Amino acid sequence: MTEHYTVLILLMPLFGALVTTLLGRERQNACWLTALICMATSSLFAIGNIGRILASGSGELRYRMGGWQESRGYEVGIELRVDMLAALVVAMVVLVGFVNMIFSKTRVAGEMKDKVSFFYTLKQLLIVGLCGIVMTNDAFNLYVLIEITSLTSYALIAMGNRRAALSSFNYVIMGTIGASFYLLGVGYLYIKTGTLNIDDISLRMQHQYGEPSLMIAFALIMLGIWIKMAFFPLHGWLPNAYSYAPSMVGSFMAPLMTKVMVYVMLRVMLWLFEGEYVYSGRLVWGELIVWMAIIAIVAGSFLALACTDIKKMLTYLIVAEVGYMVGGAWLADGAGITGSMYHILSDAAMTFCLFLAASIVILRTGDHRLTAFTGLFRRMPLTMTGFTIGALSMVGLPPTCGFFSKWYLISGGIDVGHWSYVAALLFSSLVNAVIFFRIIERAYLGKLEEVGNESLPLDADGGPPMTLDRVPYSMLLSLLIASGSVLLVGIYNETLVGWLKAAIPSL
Amino acid sequence: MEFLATGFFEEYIVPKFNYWIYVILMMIGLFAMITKNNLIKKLIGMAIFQTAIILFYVSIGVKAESGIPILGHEQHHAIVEEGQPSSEVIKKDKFANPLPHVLMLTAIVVGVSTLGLALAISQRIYRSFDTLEEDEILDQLRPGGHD
Amino acid sequence: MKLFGFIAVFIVGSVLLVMTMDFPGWGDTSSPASQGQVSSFYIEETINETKVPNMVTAVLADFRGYDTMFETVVIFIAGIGIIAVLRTFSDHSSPAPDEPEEDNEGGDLIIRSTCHLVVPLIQLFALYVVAHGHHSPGGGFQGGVMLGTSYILFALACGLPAAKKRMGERRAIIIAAVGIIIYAGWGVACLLFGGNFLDYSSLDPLLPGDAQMARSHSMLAVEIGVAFTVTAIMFAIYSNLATRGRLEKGL
Amino acid sequence: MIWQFDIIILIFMVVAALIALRVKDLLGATLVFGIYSFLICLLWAGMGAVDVAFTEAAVGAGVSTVIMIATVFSTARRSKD
Repeated sequence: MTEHYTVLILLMPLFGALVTTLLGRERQNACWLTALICMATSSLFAIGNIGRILASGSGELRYRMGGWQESRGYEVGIELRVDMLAALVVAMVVLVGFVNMIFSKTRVAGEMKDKVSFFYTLKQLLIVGLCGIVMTNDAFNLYVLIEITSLTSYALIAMGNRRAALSSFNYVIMGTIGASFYLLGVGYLYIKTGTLNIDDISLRMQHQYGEPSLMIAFALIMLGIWIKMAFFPLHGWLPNAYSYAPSMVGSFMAPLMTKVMVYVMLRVMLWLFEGEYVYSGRLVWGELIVWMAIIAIVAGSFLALACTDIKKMLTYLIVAEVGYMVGGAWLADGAGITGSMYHILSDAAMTFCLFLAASIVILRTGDHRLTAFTGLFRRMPLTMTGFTIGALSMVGLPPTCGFFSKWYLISGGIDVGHWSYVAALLFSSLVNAVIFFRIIERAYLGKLEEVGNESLPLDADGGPPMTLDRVPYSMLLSLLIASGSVLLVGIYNETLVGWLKAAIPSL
Repeated sequence: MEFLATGFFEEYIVPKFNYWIYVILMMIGLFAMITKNNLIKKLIGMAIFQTAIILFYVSIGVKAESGIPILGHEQHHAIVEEGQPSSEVIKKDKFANPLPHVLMLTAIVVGVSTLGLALAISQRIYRSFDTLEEDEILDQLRPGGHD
Repeated sequence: MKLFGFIAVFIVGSVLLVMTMDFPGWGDTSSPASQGQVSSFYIEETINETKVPNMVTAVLADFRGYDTMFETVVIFIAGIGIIAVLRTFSDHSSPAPDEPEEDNEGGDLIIRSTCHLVVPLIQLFALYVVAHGHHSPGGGFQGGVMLGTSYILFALACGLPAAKKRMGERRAIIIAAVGIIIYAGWGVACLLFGGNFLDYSSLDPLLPGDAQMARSHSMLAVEIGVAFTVTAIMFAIYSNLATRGRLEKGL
Repeated sequence: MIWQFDIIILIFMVVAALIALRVKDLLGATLVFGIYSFLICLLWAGMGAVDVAFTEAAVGAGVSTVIMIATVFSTARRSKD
């Protein structure tokens, strides 16, 4: 039975989604319970999978769909491949999904009204898509799953107000361009190698690395993935889409979508193409991309600094964090790549924590500007503690995970002597410190009377903002888990990095 | 006109013509997606963009002498009833490569799903803004506008 | 914007155009894609492994059945997403008494009679397409789209309320979910019989014929699942888009 | 496969795509887009991709066109570009 864990991780939310559909929109609590149970079992399978990888000698699990064995030296069916990195990212996805499910409980009915069951269905299918992306070993299957995640997120974002619908439309256009470029790149690889399995493609490509069409294929795939992960000049769709989305959706997609796409980028760079190919042409494009990452970090930080809207600010910070990871991956250095992988996990944890805290604050006060934080430490001490932990991690103070991931990235930069990248990371930490200490100071020292009862801004549909009388326990619990995970990922960083290092193919 | 007789077309144009057209169609679609102002026009561009990629994939699978990738009755009969080995009965150059076809069935489905969802979102936008022109929508969202 | 767009498109386009020179020619039998062992395996061994003459159906529903399951999920997401984005539920305000004039509204007599004549034939042909996908072009997806369009035709000719009596919203959603449950459930059944997910040959004890025939039969089963989902979702997409999500009188 | 036939369809396709994007009446644009889909479906049938052609005929030329027309009727018919 244990060998089927890999596929069961994915099947649980899939069936959960179907059952919630069948339950219908009247039985909201039953929908929530189904979703919660499915996510919980899925998380158990994901954790079990980590154990199985640790127990196995090869450090990876393979699962052949349809039982099709290798034939004539090629995989003829679709294969799943889970190594330590994939297992950790999958566990991250389903755990974030699970905790977010707890978070959604009380607010969904208010935000989604009649469409609660559709919301749960789409959300679980989004998790199916993300898990599938991480585990698949087939280049085309990856495309289908990317489209699953994209379609669900278009729909989920567009369920919000009218601005959300508009930003969702832009996301549709950008997302389709990205996915189509990816598909085109896979077509170029197929025309040159005649197979779609990632391992087989990589094996067959080795003796034709010099060919220009492979270079174009690589460039197209990278371009597609960068659009999807909102790498700096291509980030236009992200801030609006995530900040106007319903808060249940934004707090869930912001930690996961870009991180999973960074994982796909690492997968393409290190397993589909090999490090030897990607980094050999370093002088031509490797250097250039590290510089683009530096620009992304600096620009993301500045844009965040200029924001007065809390969610917008967080989304620009995501843009900067994507720059961290892309830069680390392109440094062509073991420490940089490890740092990039570890940063996927830690960034997911801290973004999740911050988004949950921000959503709670916005729901409680009905105000999405930074001034809403004034004097909040007295009114909402627990929420603000969670927010502070996330903020400290963003700034990079020990023992939070943000410190360690930044540490690995910086040591990667030092190893190859890329001082400007190091400087950009330090600069971004500084900006984060300014941003967050400004908020925390206001929350700790600010007096509520100073803002007084000036009128709250209307929400984008022109109606009065929704407020809660008190924060529900389910939200506090999920924030507690999220901020705990920020600390846990930080404290166990050596174990995690040790596992991740074993997964990296030698450069 | 004598170059026509010497197989100029067969030699230089035909082998690559499909690929040229796919690039041209793709760029038409991409240009429309980036620059068109009307949301529906953008979506038509998107559909053209996707079909261009499908055209590219299907062109990969073609072989000069190939027919459709379905076994004929005689071949089916020879293999299943008479038990002849399939590798002798089937001449693989006579069949188009089935794999790109399968992939493109999936891609077409994904394309229509995206189109349907995008149309729904544009109707939702029309409901709130009463227009489908991007510049007019942005005008309404400006701080000075009636937001 | 126009200029920027043109420059970007021009650069990408010219790079791609130049790169086509690197491709094997169109119809070249010696290209890696055509000569590759994967493609040869599909062409030569499909009939031995699955007893299905139509290679596309076999590859779609068996070798790459996992992809096809997600393709069905994509369709499902589109349907659910459109309802989630566009639908406005107003059942509290108007109780909507049963309208007696069921088939009377919507268009004139000739159109309605022709429609009543044609729709059954379309549906019959659609079922043939679903069932005969093993031997001829077609399969669950194409058949499902045709079934869905037969409902759309009916809605166009006789009005949406009449079509909704045949395929209500709730019913459409349930049918769509059931389709995927058939597909994924078939895969889980394979798990229970000791094979991998979607390994149809492990259902051998359950189905008539040998392991290869079990694959062939299972393909029909999953194609039927696909057809369920596609039929329902196609109609749901149309009915929502045509009425701006109100599901009242349509076009 | 007759290549003359092939090339003519391909050129028609480019023309149809351009017209679909130029026409200001969205209903007309949608219909021209339907023509484009039928042309590409014809092309694929010629290339031996019968299943793809069948799907494109049902989906691209059928359902896509219908849902686009449905949207055009529910929203605005004129476009500025």
